[in-house]
Amino acid sequence: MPRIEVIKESCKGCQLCVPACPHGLVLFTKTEINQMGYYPVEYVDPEDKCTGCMLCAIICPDVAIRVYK
Amino acid sequence: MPRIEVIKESCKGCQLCVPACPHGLVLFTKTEINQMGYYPVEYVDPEDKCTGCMLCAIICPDVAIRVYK
Amino acid sequence: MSDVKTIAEPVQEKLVFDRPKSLTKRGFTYCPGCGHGVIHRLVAELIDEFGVQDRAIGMASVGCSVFSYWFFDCDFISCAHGRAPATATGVKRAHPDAFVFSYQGDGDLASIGMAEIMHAANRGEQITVIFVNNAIYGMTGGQMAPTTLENMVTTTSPLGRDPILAGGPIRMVEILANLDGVAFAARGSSSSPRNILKAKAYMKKAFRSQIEKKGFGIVEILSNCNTNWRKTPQEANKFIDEEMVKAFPLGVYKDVFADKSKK
Amino acid sequence: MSDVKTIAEPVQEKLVFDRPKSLTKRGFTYCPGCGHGVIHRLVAELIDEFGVQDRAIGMASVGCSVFSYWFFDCDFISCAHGRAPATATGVKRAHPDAFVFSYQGDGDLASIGMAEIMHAANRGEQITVIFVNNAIYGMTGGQMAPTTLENMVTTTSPLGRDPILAGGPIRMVEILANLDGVAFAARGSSSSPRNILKAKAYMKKAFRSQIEKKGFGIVEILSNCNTNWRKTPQEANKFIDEEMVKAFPLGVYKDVFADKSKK
Amino acid sequence: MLVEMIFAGFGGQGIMTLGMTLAYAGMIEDKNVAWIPSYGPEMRGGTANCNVIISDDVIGSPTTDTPGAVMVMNLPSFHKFEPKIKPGGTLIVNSSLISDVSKRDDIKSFYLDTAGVAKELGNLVFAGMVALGGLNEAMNLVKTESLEMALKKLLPEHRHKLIPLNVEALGRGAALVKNGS
Amino acid sequence: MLVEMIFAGFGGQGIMTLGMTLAYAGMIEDKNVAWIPSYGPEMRGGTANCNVIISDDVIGSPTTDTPGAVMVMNLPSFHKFEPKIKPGGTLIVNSSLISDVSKRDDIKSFYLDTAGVAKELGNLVFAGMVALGGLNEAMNLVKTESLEMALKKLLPEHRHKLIPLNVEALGRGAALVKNGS
Amino acid sequence: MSESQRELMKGNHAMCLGAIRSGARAYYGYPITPQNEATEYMSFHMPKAGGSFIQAESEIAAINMVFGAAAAGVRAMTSSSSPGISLKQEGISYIAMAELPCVIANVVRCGPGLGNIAPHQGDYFQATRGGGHGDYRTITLAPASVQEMAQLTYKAFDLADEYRNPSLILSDGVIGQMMEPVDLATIPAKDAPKKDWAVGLGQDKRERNVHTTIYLEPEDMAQMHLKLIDKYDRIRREVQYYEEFRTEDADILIVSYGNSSRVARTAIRHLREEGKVKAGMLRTISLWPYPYRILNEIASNYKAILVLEMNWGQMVEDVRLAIGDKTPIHFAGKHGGLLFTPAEIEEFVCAIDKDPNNPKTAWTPIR
Amino acid sequence: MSESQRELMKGNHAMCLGAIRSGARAYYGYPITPQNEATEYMSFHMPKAGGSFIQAESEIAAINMVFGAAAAGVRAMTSSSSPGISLKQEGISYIAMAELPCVIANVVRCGPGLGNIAPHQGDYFQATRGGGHGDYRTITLAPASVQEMAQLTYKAFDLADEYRNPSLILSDGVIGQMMEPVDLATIPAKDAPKKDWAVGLGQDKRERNVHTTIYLEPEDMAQMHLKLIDKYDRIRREVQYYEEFRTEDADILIVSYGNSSRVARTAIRHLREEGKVKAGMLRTISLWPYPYRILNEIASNYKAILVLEMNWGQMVEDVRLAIGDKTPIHFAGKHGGLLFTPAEIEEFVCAIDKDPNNPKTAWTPIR
Ligand SMILES: Cc1ncc(C[n+]2csc(CCOP(=O)(O)OP(=O)(O)O)c2C)c(N)n1
Ligand SMILES: Cc1ncc(C[n+]2csc(CCOP(=O)(O)OP(=O)(O)O)c2C)c(N)n1
Ligand code: SF4
Ligand code: SF4
Ligand code: SF4
Ligand code: SF4
Ligand code: SF4
Ligand code: SF4
Ligand SMILES: [Mg+2]
Ligand SMILES: [Mg+2]
Repeated sequence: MPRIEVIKESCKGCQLCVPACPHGLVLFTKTEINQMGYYPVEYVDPEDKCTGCMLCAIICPDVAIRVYK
Repeated sequence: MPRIEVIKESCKGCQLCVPACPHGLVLFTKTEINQMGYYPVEYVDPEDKCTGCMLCAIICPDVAIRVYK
Repeated sequence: MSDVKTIAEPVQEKLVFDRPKSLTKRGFTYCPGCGHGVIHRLVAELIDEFGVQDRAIGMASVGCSVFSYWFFDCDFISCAHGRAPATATGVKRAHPDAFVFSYQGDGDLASIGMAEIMHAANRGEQITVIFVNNAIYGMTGGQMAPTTLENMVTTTSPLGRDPILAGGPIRMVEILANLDGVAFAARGSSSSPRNILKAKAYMKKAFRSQIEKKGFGIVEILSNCNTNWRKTPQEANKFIDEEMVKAFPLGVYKDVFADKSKK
Repeated sequence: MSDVKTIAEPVQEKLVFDRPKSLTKRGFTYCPGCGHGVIHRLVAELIDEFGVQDRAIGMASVGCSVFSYWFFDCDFISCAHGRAPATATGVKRAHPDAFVFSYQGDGDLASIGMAEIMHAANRGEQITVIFVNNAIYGMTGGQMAPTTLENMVTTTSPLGRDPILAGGPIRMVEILANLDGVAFAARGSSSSPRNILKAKAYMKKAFRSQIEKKGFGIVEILSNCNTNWRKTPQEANKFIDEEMVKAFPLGVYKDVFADKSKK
Repeated sequence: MLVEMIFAGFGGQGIMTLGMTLAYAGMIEDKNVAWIPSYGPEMRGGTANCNVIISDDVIGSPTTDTPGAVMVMNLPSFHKFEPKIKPGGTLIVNSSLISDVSKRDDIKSFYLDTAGVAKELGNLVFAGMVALGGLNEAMNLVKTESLEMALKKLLPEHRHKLIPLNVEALGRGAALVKNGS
Repeated sequence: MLVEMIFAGFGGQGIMTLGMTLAYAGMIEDKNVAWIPSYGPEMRGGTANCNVIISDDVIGSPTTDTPGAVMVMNLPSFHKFEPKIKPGGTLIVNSSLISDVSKRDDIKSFYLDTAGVAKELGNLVFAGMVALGGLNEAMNLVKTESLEMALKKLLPEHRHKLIPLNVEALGRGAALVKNGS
Repeated sequence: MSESQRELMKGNHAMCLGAIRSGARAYYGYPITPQNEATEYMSFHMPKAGGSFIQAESEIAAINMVFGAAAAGVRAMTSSSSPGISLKQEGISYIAMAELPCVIANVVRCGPGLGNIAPHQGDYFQATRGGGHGDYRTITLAPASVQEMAQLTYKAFDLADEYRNPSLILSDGVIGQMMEPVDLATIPAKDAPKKDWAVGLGQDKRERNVHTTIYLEPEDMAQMHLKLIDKYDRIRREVQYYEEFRTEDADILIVSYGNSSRVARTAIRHLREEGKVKAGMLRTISLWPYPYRILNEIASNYKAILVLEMNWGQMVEDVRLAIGDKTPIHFAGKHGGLLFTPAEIEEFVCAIDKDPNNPKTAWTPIR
Repeated sequence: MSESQRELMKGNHAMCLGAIRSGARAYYGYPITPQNEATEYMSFHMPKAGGSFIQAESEIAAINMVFGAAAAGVRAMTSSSSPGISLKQEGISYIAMAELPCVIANVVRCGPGLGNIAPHQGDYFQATRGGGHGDYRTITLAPASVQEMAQLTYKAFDLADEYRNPSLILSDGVIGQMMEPVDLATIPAKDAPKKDWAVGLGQDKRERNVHTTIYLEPEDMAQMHLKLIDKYDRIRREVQYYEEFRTEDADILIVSYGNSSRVARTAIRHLREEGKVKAGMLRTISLWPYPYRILNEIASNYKAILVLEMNWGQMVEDVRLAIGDKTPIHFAGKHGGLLFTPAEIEEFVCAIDKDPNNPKTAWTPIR
């Protein structure tokens, strides 16, 4: 099942990945703060919609997303 | 009557004017040396062939030719 | 250590996108959303793909990317402002089999470093130049760059860049493409996944130019400096797509591989 | 004082070609046959024709023409090597109504001064640049210039300029024509009366660019350095016509006056 | 009189301007003043702090390692500067963001719920002014009118309408200190 | 021994090489030597001259204003350097181009028709060597073999066939001096 | 409460204000921290004052634009920080040789190389010995406060014009970026003097003006050298600026300038308040010409001299030059862009006071 | 007659020969008189030796190419003359901070500005005090003969490698263009040492190598400074080169270097031959580090010291630093690119010998 993983400690909460995902699976929820002081985004995919298209990872400036297929 | 005048003290004997004259009126005769140590060219036009075309003056790098018409 | 396996072993999951090997573990120190990070990753991916990590030598320029040697896992030199192409030349001539690249900002390359980039290109130095054009001096706090758009407000063009007094944005790859030593010159953008992939394809050719000894390769990449543009990262990338590309059209300006008529 | 006139008064003879007023009385110190002399005269003639002698300010560069202020009869500054366009900028901004020109060799303008000429042009400085390209460093004794032809022997390319190691001749007006600030850019030659007249026509437009505040004007003029080329002046001019023009095609590369579509 | 102070907090909390306001007010009262920024190595993000000195005499060293007063607006600043305060000095803590408490008994500490007050005034931006009001009260530095004049000088014209609220914030901060919160 | 000499003439007369040849020969004989060019301000055209020093001791000043010997190949050089010769010094004059005569009686002067001899040898280029031969004879500086070896070192391979004629020119020059021309 | 003419300003801004008020009408610069505020200020205020501002393509272009503007008779300025000032050296040498007035400001950062943007005093030799080629000197003034940033820049233009020589303002990141009051009354706006030697318009009504730096004949060049030497000697006699602080009764004399002199002042106060050592200070304001005269005159009044510099010993050589063997010299340096602390200085002074002649701790060039 | 290994060479050629024989395999330069022979020689001989030659687009590019080559572990060199050396100052500062070895040759001409191409010694301060920004020093050697042009350049590479620091060769137009014998046996061709810190190939078999000059944290930078200071102090103790000439029994000591020291030698011989004054000379070969130690040791043996420089007084400061008030110092300068003549020097020496303590003629920085 394709999926992604957000490396919370690398994410700076820039939110570029949010609109990049065609299925809206990356959300800026502002639920936790990482050690750098940023709110990392969260991957929310209860319906396994992720296609592993990597668009979110490609736009991420901080290599904070891993994609699995 | 068109004619030219070679300013002997300005001429460096580079001979660029020699082939420039369509009527061969400027000659490198090596007859005298000027104060700079160069042989100035001579204007020889016994038949008044000069048309005042200025080609000799235009090519001269040392403004050593005056043209009269 | 092999453990007892569950009977229904899941299909082996494959990691299809991860941090390239040629990046160190250190997190980027750029502002959130800054284009430098994307471009770093692309360079590192290509170093991996071409298998040149053990002979890659990078030239860091002076600008926000001055510490790029913190992030690239290969030999590096931090060069004087604008002079990376000259330093790269010294390195490449010493090690013709090394993969030598410079990573330069627009202030660095197009302003103070104009002579060095022009002449390295004209000599056809076998180097690869990654040119990050964010239309501004990022590191020093947002002054005008030679690439700043007309009427754009910066800290040294407080009323907007006046083309009458300060000129207009300078298009480096178009200029460099005129030089015989240049094998590949193109302009990409880091503003969207699609553009990023295209930019990577350009960079790949600039890598090949060097590796196949065809000559000098440069890729200019439009990149956001959201901080000094005073925009969100998303707005900033949109600005690239909507405004910046007007002054800096994307595309290939010289391609030794495509142009078969060339010797 | 009017004298008694002879009865058969001859037709008044007219001096149709003489030393322009804007040249001092001092004889040029250039080698016999050197193109610098012709180009000096053209500049001076145009200063006379435009009537700007009392507000002309020249920038001498470093090269054989370093003493051009001995010959031009107007205010002058002898600039640092390659930096005449910057110094001209400082002067022009101080005196916007002055006629400011730089007179630069190819080593000066295209090598060390690359950044300054590119940026003065890009800013659209209202100055006129006379660029004397003799494909060599004349003053220092015949070293290779960025404009040296491929395989040409010079004192620093003793086996001929190798384009693989040293690049090929750099074409400045083509490059500069790309910049928005440039109003006029052309390449002429001083190799024959015909070319000289054409070159003067180009220079006239570069003068007009400034005087009519259209922007930066540059004329490159191919010129012989017969001494360092080790040729007679005549051979040297022939070399321009037969060889040099192949690398440096004559013509107009940008013309704000012709191009009516431009604003 | 020679008071050396450190103002510290997050980048966006307006720390620099608070310091400048105080320095300006000191200048208005014909004192010698100095303000000096000290950013972290990376200019953007992270913490920001500045030194403010007010003195009757010509000011020597523009920075200090042993401040007479410290105003901390976030936790890292608390940890960094609280230990440096000179014995007998003053600590102003933004208790809205800092839950720690100083264990030193050789200094005077004040814990101000700046955010609480600011919200009452209608906008969180006034939090800093509340703290500044408290500091000024605790140290007895300058008159409130001087701070008001300083604000007039420092704020751009279009933000002058906010000055009364800022002055109010200063007063509320002073009151918190006076009432020994 | 310390001999300081000036060689002077037109640009095209090979003055520099003459000086180098002598210096090289001195070196071959294990003497200390120095050669130094001195062009006019404009590098091209005009006069050229060089200083040559031969010494048993380490050479100090590389130039001299009071040469022990001067060899002049054209008129301007005669005028410039003849007055500078040290009393007791030597003057070699290329009488083919210089008709003036020194009026000094505290120096030894030799007038050599270098062009005449050179023409006899078939080429004007040998004029310089004639003068050098004369100078060497007058000053008793180095052996002719040393000059020959120096020429082998200094001339490019393809011009080595001219060495015998050069040596002959040296000899003819020496003879002129010996015969007190 | 006096509604005085005082304004709270950043040092870099004050410097530019001083320049504009002195009549400067041309500024050409290139961004570099920690002087960016200067270029930024000028980008707005110079055009507003009717002058010309250009963000040059490089420091080299900037100094050569200044060359042009100065030759054109305009009061012209450039500013930068250490690496950028190194790049200007050729240009400065040209301007000095052409005897053109201008002001160059170095807001020193910590070198060599890229180093960092913290304050430092490592460019002292470059400033005072001429980092460029040839025998020239630049008048060098070292402000220690924001007020002086304005005032000495203002003064620097006057000196530059008076002697037709470039002036340098040598400050650092702290003095450039700190805010202090500036008394605007001390720097009244004025017009720059007219220069009849300048290039420009109206050549039909005068001799033409030429500015050059090339003198091919050594004899001509020697004449120029003698002219310059004569001028420099005049400057050396006439421009020696310094400030004495508590020197009257001191046992130990601190010699310092700029940033470090401020910390020294605090230390001296502490030392005296605590009754530890009677220290005083000679703060040198002109660094070239160096105030050799006063230093030589007063040196023997003290048990020892302590030179404080944020480097590993540059100005200390000037102190030695001034006083020879008169008084033992001690040196304390500070590195990396760190500031002295008063406590450090106090400790030094106390140690020296105890043993002023200790050859182990005294400074000497001899190794 | 020994068919020795001696060759008659121009100084500029000898310098390059020394470089190539020491294993230099990269030369990057830009033409400028009077060092053109160097660039020209290298354009032919460097490729022949298997090294890399580029005529750089400018002196700035050249020094930064050297930066790259040095970082890549190659013995690398650039040469220029005064204005070009000014342009290299930023680059030299970087190379010093990166602790990379290289050799920079300045065939000094007469400045400031364009000046002329005659010999001069006006770049002494720039060379010895670091014309660039920040606290760094370059080892500076001053050849006085063509033989030394070869030998000291050879040595300069060894010192550069030993201390990982740039070395400077400071000569002038006369020494660069004159011909003298060079004993090739004194400079045997050798291979440069391998450097394990260099950037290059084979990174899979070692740690990566990074060369940088930026240390943003003042504490880190201070560590670097202390490391550099320590190194410089070591160099200062270990590298003090000089030559004594007739110092044993002299009354007047001449201190000089390079070109002027040759003329001084002739003058000393004359003075002694004519029985006028017993003069001797300390010729300083290393200018940084300056041979302070020997000078301080011997200074009191003489009635007076005469410093000779082709400028208006730069090295004389080092003499004063070395000896303080021990012995009266006199100075004679020469300007415009003119050489000293022996007669001039003799006259100076005689005058000083008559009245060595005359404060009117003695040199002092105090005005
Ligand atoms: C010689 C010199 N001049 C100026 C600087 C200051 N400086 C540092 S980075 C920079 C500009 C960087 O802009 P750019 O190259 O566009 O990179 P960005 O930060 O935008 O990525 C400048 C001017 C310097 N370090 N050295
Ligand atoms: C900074 C600096 N570098 C080098 C030189 C030496 N130099 C003088 S003229 C010249 C080249 C001149 O060539 P070009 O500009 O082509 O003029 P030309 O003599 O051919 O007319 C050089 C390199 C210098 N004066 N200053
Ligand atoms: S890989 Fe594609 S589908 Fe999956 S989260 Fe990322 S953008 Fe969405
Ligand atoms: S793009 Fe990367 S850094 Fe930005 S929010 Fe998404 S995961 Fe985080
Ligand atoms: S003017 Fe024409 S015709 Fe007359 S001499 Fe000159 S070239 Fe000949
Ligand atoms: S072209 Fe001019 S300088 Fe040359 S020979 Fe003719 S007249 Fe004389
Ligand atoms: S300042 Fe701009 S370029 Fe620099 S890291 Fe931040 S966003 Fe990127
Ligand atoms: S050297 Fe060449 S360019 Fe210079 S004057 Fe002579 S011919 Fe002209
Ligand atoms: Mg940028
Ligand atoms: Mg040329």
